[in-house]
Amino acid sequence: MYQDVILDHYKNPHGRGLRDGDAEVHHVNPTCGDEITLRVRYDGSRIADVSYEGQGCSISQASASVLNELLVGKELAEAQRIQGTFLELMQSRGQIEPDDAMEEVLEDAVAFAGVSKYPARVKCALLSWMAWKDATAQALAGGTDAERKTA
Amino acid sequence: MYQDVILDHYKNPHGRGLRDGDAEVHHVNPTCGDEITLRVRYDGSRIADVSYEGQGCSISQASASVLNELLVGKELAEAQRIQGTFLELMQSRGQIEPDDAMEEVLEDAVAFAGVSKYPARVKCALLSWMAWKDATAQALAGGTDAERKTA
Amino acid sequence: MGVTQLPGLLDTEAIRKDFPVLDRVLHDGKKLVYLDNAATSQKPRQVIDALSAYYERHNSNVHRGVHVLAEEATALYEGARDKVAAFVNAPSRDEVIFTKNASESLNLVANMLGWADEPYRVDRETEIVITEMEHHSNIVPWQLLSQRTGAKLKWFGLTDDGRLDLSDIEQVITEKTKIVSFTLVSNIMGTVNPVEAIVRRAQDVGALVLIDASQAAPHMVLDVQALGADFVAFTGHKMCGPTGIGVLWGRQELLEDLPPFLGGGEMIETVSMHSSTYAPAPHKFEAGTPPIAQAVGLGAAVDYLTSIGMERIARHEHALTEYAVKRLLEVPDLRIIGPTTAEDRGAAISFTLGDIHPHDVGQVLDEQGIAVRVGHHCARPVCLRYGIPATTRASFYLYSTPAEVDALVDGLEHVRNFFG
Amino acid sequence: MGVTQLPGLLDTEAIRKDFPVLDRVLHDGKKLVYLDNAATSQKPRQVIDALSAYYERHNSNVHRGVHVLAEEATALYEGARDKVAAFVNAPSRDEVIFTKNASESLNLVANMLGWADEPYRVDRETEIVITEMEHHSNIVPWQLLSQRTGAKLKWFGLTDDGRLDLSDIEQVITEKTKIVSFTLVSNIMGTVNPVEAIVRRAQDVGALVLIDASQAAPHMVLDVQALGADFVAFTGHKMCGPTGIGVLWGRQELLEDLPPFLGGGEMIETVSMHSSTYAPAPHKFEAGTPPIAQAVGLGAAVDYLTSIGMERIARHEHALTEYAVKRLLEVPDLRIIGPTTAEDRGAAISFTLGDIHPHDVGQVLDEQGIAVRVGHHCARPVCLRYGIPATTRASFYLYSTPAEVDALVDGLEHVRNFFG
Ligand SMILES: Cc1ncc(COP(=O)(O)O)c(C=O)c1O
Ligand SMILES: Cc1ncc(COP(=O)(O)O)c(C=O)c1O
Repeated sequence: MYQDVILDHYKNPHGRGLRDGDAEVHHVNPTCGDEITLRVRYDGSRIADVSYEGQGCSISQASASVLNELLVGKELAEAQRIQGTFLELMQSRGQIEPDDAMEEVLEDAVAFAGVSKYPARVKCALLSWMAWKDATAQALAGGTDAERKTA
Repeated sequence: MYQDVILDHYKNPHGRGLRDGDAEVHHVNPTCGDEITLRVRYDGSRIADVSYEGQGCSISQASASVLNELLVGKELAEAQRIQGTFLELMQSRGQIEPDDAMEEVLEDAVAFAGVSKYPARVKCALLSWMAWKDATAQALAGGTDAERKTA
Repeated sequence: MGVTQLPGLLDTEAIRKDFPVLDRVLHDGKKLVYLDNAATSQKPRQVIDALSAYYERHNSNVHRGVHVLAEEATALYEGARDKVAAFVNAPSRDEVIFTKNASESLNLVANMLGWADEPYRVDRETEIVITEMEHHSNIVPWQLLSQRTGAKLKWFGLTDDGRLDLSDIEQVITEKTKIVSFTLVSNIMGTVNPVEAIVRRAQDVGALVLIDASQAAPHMVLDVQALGADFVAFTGHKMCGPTGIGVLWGRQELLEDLPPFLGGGEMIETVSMHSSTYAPAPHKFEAGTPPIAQAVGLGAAVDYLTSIGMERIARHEHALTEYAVKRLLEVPDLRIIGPTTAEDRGAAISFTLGDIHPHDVGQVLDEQGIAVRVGHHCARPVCLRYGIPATTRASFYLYSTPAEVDALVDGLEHVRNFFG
Repeated sequence: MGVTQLPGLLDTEAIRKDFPVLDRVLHDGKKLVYLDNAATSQKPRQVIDALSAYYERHNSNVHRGVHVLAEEATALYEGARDKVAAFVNAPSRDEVIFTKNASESLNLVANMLGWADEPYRVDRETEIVITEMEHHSNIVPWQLLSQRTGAKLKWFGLTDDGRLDLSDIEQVITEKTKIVSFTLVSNIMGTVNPVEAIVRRAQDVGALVLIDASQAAPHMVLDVQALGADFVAFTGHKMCGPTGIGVLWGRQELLEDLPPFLGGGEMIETVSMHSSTYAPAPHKFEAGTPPIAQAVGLGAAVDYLTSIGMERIARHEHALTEYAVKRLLEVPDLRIIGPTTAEDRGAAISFTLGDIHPHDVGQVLDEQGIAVRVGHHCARPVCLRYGIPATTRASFYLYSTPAEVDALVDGLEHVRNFFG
C-alpha cells in the first residue's frame, strides 16, 4: 500500500502550513488520533489556496499533500468531481482497478487505490478530503469557524 | 431410580393428611413447584406424629411417606441421626453404596440412594426432611407458624 | 412402526446427518430423541466447523487492528452482522446489535428507556405493558424498571385456550404507556400472538413496541419491517447458533437517540477522564470485546437455516405439530396447556398427564432416551394462571420426525403404566 | 540468527504445537509473529476441541433438566465454575459469576452499587475512585454511574515513568469513597500496580475495592484472597479461552446483599406477575441462558494454563519482557511509554518510534508478518497524559519466543529505513 508516490508526498508535503483562508476546520479521527486543521481560500468559485497543519500517519499526511496539489487552482465544480471520484475509489474495498479515465482525474491520488483494501486506513486517507469539503461548505456559507469530529 | 419401594410409598403413602401438631411449616421447592405442609407433634422428646399434605413428584411424596414411617415413635436424638444419615446419602452424588449399617438406620429410605445421582431430584427427596427439621426446631422453640422456602 | 408421511416435511434423513449429537445413544442402547428444542437447539456441523475455523485460522480482537488477523476477524464479525441483518430483513446493518443472549437484549431496552430523555423516558407518570405469557426474561427486567422508576407495570391476561386476552386492549395500552413488550411465540404454550393488533394500538398511543422473537426467529420467516415493531430481540442458541450470543434489532433513530447501557471499550468515540462521547450504533451498545466467534457461528447458523429455507422449516414444523397435537390428544388423561390445534401455534407443546408430576414424566421418558423439558419453563405465571405446578413440554425443530412424535406417545403410555 | 537462551523460558517449541493459528503464513511466505496478546490470546487445540466436543455430544440448556444431556451440560457448566474458582483461589465456587466479558463484569459492579441500599449505595454524597491508566471499560461505567447518581469521580494520576502516583492517596481516597476500582496490570503500559497500598487505604475508609485483573489472570498467579479486594474482574479470551465469557468474582456477603443487575430466566427464585424473588449468587447475576459452551472452553483453558503452571508462565514472560525491553531500547528514536525495566511490569510494551505514526509502524510490521496493535489501546487518557496520539504495542504470552522479539526489532529497523 505504501506506493512511492505516497511516501514522496509524506516526506515532502505540498503546501503544508496554515495561511490565510475564508474558513478553517479541525477534524479528528477519534479511533487513531489523526488530526488536521485546514483552511480554504476562494477566489470566486476558484480554489485559491488550501493550507493545512496536522499530525497523523503517512496516509493521512500524504493525502492532504495530494489534495493540495490536485485542488488548488481548480474550479469548485471540478474539485467536487475529483473529491467524489476519490471517495468512490477509497470506499471500493480494493474492488476498483483505476483505469486511464480515473487516473486522469485523480493523478497522484490513484496511488491510494491500494489503501482501500484496508478498512482501518480508509478514514486516514479521507480525513483531509472530508475537512476540505466541510471547510468549503463553510466558506461558501460565510466562513464561520467550527470544530468537528470525523466519526 | 424408581425402586419398587419408592413407587409403593408413592402409591400408598403412610400417614398422609394433616393432624394436630405442635408446629406447622410450609416448604416449597421453587424450581419445580413441589410443596409440602408438615406438622410435628412431640410427646416430650419422642415424636408422637408427623402429618403432612403436599403435591409434587413421586420422589418428594414417597420421601415424605418414608419419613413418617421411619420417624414417628422415635426419640428426637435418634431421629436426628437418621435425618443426618439420609442427608449424607442424598448429597453423595451416587458415590455412597449403602452398607448394612446404613440400611439398618435408614430402612426403606436406602431406596433413595439412586436418586442422589440426579442433582435435579435430590431437592425433591429432601423436601420433607428439611420441612421436618424446620418444624422440629419451631416445636422445640415454642411452636410458631412460619412459611419458608427451600432454595 | 411404519414411516409416517406428512405433507410438507423436510428431508430429515439428510438434515439429521448435519447434527452430530443426534447420533448419541443413551442408557445402553436408547437412541436420543431430542424434543427440548425450545430450551436450546442442536448445532449442525457447519456451525461447529465455523467456530473451529475461526479459532484455528483467524482469531484476533476486532476493529482498529492493522494486522491481517485483526482485519480478517473484523471482516468475519461484521460479515455476521450483515448476514443477521439480511435474515431479519433489517433496513440497515447498523440496526443489528450483538448481545450475549435474548435476556440481555430485553434488559438493554428496559435500561435504555429508564435512562432516556423525553419522549422515551419511563418514569412514575408512565406505564409499561407486558403479557401473562412472557418468559421470565421479559418479565423481570420490567419489574426491576418499574421498581426503580415508579412506572406502573400492566399486562394482558390469557384466555382458557392459551391465547392473549386482548378484549381490554384499550384499558391496558393507554396514553400513559411508553413501552409494550411481548413475545411473538410463547415458549411454554407455543401460542403465536397477533402482532398487528397490538402494534396498531401501541402506535395509536405513541408507545414503543419490543417484540421477543426468541421462539420465532428459529422457526419462521422473521421480517422486522413487516412486524412494525421498534425493537426485536432473539437469541443465537435456539436457532442452531452457539451459546453466548443474542441479537437486538432496533430502529436507527431510536438507537441514535437512546442512551448507552454498558460502558467500555468499543462503544466509545473518544474518552477523557472528564467525559466521553459514544460511537454510533451498533457499536454504542456493544461494550467490550464482543462475542466474536459466537457471531461468526451465528452467521453460519443463519446461512444453514437460509440454505434450507425458513418457509420450508415453518411448513415442516407445522405439519409435525399438527400430527403431534393429534397423537397427544389420544393419550388418556393428557391435557394440553395452550392451543389444541396447530393454527397460530409453534412447535412447543406443553401438557399435563393426569396427576403424574412432570418430573416423573420427564424422568421416565429420559430412561427411554426421550429428552423433554419439565417445570415452569421460565414462565411461571402461565402455570399459576392454569392452576398447575408445572408442565411437560415437547418441542420440535427442523430435524424432528413423525417417528419421534410416535416415540413420545409410546413413552407416555409407558409413563402411565409405570405410575398407574 | 541463533536461538537466544534466557533463564526461565518455557519449552515454546512444544507449546506452540498446541496453537494451530501459530502455523499461519501470511503475505506470501511470512510466518505469523503474533505479538497482540494483550488484545486477545490465541487458543490451544485443547480449548477448541472442548468446544466442539460440547456441541457434538452434550449440548443442552442447563439447570432444571431431567434428561441426560441437560444433566451433562449442567455438570460441565458448573464444573467450569469449580475450575475457575480453584484457579483464582476463591473461598467458594458460588462467588464466581460468569459474564460475557470483563467489561460486563465491571459494569455489573457499577450498576449494583448504583441500585444498592446503604451502606453500599453510590449517590451524590459519595465518591468513586479510579486511575488514569484504566482501560475504557473501567472508566466509562464509572462516568455513567457518576452522571446518573451525582457521585464524584476521582482518579490517581501517573508518574512520568508510567506508575500510579499515590502521593496524594489520602486526598483521593477519603471517607466519602464508596468504591475504588483499578487495574492490576495496565493493558497499555504493562505496569503492575501496588495492590496492597490501595486496598489498605480503601479498607481504612470503608470503601469497596474492585480489581480489574483482565491483564493479570492470563499471566500470573491470581489469588483473590491474597489480593484482599471485594471484587475481581477478568475476561476469558485473553487467557486462552473463547470469546463471549468473562468472570466476576465477588465476596459472598456482598453478592448476597447487593441487588441484581439483569433480570430474567435462571436468576430468579420465584416469579409472579406482581413480584419476584431472586436465586442466591452466582445465579442471581446470571440472567438468561449462560455462555455454556464458553464456560466449558474457559474451563479447558484454565486446565491448560494450570498444566503448564502460572508461576512458570510468569517466569517465562518476565524473562522475555526483560529481553524485549533491552532490545527495544537499542532501537534509535524508540521511546517506551511505561516502565523501562522488567520490574513490576507485565509483557505488554508500548512505544513510539520517532515521529513515525503508529499506524505506519503497525502496517509495515504487518507486511513482515508481525502482528502488533497500534492506537490508544482503549486507554486514551494515558496517551493524553504523555502527549502522544497513539502507541505501538507489542505484547507477549506463553508461546512467545526471543526469536519473535528479534523479529520485532528487525522489523522496526525496517520501518525506520522505510520512512527514514
Ligand atoms: C485492563 C483491561 N480491562 C478490561 C478489558 C476489557 O475486556 P473485554 O474487552 O474482554 O471486556 C481489557 C481488554 O480489552 C483490559 O485490557
Ligand atoms: C420467549 C423467550 N424469551 C426469552 C428467552 C431468553 O433467552 P436466553 O435465555 O437466551 O436469554 C427465551 C429462552 O430461554 C424464550 O423462550
